[in-house]
Amino acid sequence: MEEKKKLWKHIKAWVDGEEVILDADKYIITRSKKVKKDWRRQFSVETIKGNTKLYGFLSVAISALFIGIMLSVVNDLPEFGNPSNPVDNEVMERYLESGIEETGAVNFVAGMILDYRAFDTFAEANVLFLAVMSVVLLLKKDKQNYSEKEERENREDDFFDENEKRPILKIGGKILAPLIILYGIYVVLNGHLSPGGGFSGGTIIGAGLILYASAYGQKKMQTFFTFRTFTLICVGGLLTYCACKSYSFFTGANHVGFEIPKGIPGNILSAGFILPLNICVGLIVACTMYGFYALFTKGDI
Amino acid sequence: MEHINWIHNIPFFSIFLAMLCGIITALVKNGKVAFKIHSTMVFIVFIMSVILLLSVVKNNEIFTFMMGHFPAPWGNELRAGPLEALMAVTFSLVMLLTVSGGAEFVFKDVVEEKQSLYFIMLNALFGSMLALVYTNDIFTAYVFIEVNTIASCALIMAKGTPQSMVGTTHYLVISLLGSGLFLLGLCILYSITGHLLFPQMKEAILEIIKTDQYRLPLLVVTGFMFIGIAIKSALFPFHSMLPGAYLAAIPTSSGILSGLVLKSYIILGIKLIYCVFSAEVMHTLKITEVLFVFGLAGMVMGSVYAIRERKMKRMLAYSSVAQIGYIYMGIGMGSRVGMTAACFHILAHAITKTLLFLCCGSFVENSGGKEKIYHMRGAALRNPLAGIGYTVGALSMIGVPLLAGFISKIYFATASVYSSGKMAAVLIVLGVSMVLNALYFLPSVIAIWTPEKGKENKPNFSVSPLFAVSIVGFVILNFVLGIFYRPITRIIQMSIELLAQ
Amino acid sequence: MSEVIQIILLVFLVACALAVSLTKNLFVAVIVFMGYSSIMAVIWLFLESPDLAITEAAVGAGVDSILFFLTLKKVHYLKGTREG
Amino acid sequence: MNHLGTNFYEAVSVILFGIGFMNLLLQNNLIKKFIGLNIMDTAVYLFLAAKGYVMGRVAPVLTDGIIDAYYYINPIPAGLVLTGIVVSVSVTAFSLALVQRLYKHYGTLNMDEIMRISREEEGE
Repeated sequence: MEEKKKLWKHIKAWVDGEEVILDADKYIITRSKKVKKDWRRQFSVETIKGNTKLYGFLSVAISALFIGIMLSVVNDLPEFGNPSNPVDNEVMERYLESGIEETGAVNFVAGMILDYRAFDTFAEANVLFLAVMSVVLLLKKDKQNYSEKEERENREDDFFDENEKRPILKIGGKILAPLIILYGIYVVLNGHLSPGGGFSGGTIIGAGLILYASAYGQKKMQTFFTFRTFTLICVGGLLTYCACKSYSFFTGANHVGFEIPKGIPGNILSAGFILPLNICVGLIVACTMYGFYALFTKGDI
Repeated sequence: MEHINWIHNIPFFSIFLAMLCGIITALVKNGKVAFKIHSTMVFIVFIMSVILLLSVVKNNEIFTFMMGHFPAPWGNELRAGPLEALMAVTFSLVMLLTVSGGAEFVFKDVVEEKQSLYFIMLNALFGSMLALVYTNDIFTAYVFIEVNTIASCALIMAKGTPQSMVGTTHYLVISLLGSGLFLLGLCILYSITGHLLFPQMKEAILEIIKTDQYRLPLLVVTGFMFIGIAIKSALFPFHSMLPGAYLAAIPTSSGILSGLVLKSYIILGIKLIYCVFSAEVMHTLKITEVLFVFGLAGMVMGSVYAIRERKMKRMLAYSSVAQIGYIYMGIGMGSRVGMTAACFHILAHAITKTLLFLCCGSFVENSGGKEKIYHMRGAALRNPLAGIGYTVGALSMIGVPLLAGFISKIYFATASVYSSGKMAAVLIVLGVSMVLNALYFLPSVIAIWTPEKGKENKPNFSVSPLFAVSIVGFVILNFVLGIFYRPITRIIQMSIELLAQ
Repeated sequence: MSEVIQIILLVFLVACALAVSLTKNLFVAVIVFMGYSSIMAVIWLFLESPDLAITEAAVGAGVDSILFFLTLKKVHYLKGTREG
Repeated sequence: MNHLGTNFYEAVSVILFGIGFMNLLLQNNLIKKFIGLNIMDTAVYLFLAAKGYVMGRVAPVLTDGIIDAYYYINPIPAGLVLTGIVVSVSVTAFSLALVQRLYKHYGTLNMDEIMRISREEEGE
């Protein structure tokens, strides 16, 4: 009877939302003991993770099962390199046969991603932009993200940058960085004529900038590349991209406006919007890559 | 000069407007200005979506919009019908109300110089959700899923506390696993069909079913894609990312993530079911049955976890798991009636859960930053408006008549009659889950209305006007959905009919 | 002949992936991952996709590894900087 | 149908995917977790690129002025993979930034350890 009364009191307190008031300590202790025996608890991720051996065995088993299933799927898939596979259909034929006159790009891949399926590529440029903005949100110094130790380390690094000789890196950087950047620009500008394009070229330019910054210190970079320029270039590039694509989507879907002249395929000034789009993407990517580097080392651009 | 059909341009305009605002906001330093840009954008999208909805309902049509100069199998396409337009209206309305109500949390919790970055993420998130709703191309869907993932992770960690970083890491790893599986499924699907756009894929898949050639790959592909979507939308066994993330994030972010982001993946799943795999194929491959079972499990287990939980935000997160279970149960019934119920529940849950999260944020604020429910005693007395909002939301989740949650439960029960062999299971689990819902929502409602002994509980009516507007808006919406639900369900039925053609 | 080379490269790829999983040393893991990306770039040349080869060489072997190394430096893992 | 012998590229790519998946599940170290994620992504890209290849055809860049669909390989997978690589590098950068931020507060890279400390701080 006593037990029953107690239980009733507990339920009443629980419904009233005042369980802590009612002999709280005892209640919490018994409760925590109970929870451990509870069968529900045994299936939660934490307890499985606590048992390292079981967890390891399970993950290996799942992966092995996965590989097994996938191998049997691969067994059933169309043959590798066979010209009569389902992927060799009218879509690919049109890209390859009418691609030159419809997009003006000699590089069919560039023509495909920047003209036929440009919406995907626009989203992709946005992914990159969002990633760099989230890294800014995470790593840029502010009052929440600030530690004395890190400041001291950064000052030490600056000191080394200025005073250490490091001749191999410095001379190498001086000679190589312009060459790398030049090659990157070449890849960007020839995106519609040869393999490569905005993204690969931009990455190469970014790598050149990173080499220069690591050889001569970020202070020197900041003379011509600040956070303001970074934002302006990124936003400007994306806005140009957005404007070009909006124009072509709008006119294409509504059958209005005039088409951009395609030029003679093979010339550098050809292929309609593909060249400016490649340049925009290249600028964005180069800034983004250098931005990642700068934020990762100093927490600022 | 041909005649331009401006209404058909609305999906394209909405997506690009959102993305454009996201880009422009990077130039703005001040968070308040960014907030104004964001609200204006969402409002314009809302107006446009309403026009689109009225037009497609009047004409009873689904149209495709060509993105660029090249028609279907070569270029990208958008596609809009009543379902898409209805979801766009809901998303923009909920987004508008949530962000205007939750702006004060953003201005309080996010570091001042980074507030504008938060709004970049919101704009991009909104754009990507619209794109997921409107897309007619599977690769576009994948890319926008990634946009969505990065933006939602950024929203979670915007608070900058260590806990939010841990929550974000957990969320990021699990979401990336989900999108990896989706991508793998996409690749195999491309290799056996040779297309990337929904209608062409559907034809190829029907051909495959007829010739029986790539049957095993097709089964595995469907499995992977739906596991990917289930991970992304936190169906029961994959829900472990939600509680930590929602607890650590700003209430605004939690509300948007739970109310809208999870739903956008489900809408993508529904579109995949009807436009790519087609309902019959899903039925022959028994995928709907699996979804049904996991939905039922999620309904019960989510509630059980929620009862055990002592922190309010975590409790709401587990309750989301249960509600996602409801939606998957509706999808898994495999009938059009079940799908209608699921779609209605998406709307009901979107407006209710965001309301609950906003009120919960306000309670946490006026009980001195304490998260546990018994620290929030009397919180509703200190802020009566939020208290009323929370009560209405909780009652709607339990399924009290006149509120939105009740209608969706009625629809689920009705739908169970039409699906043979599932009726008993649905009705029993529905009843159990309603009781469980009441078991965890009622104590929290009672707790917030009980005055704390020995403490003054002075009501504070000086809430910010935007917060008041948004709470009142949500409450009214809840009643509207609960009383005048007929036109909405008719639109949903119509759109399901159109999709299934 | 080219098929033999491709198979050898693929075996290297799997070996690199296993090595990344098995090594205890993070520095070694990142270096091996760099090698993995370079091998991938060569394989893409064999698959007649020069666009991908350029991009993978620039991204996987270049920028990705730089980002990994910078993170290792920041978490005080690299020898010769600030250990521990 | 028995194509496992000819489909060796795809076979290797699914094995790589499995290894990456295992890394993601088993590794406690965050950096190795994210390397595993990268391996997973590249494995899918290898799969896709292999599906686009056709024996005896050349890269999809106009050569010798030949306009003929049976002379070049399929350009679609290449385009998709290009997009995918961009996505994966963005995700990598984001996750590594997250790792730095976590290390700054918790002083460790071990995910379990981080979860434990954060749960203690939360006061459960």
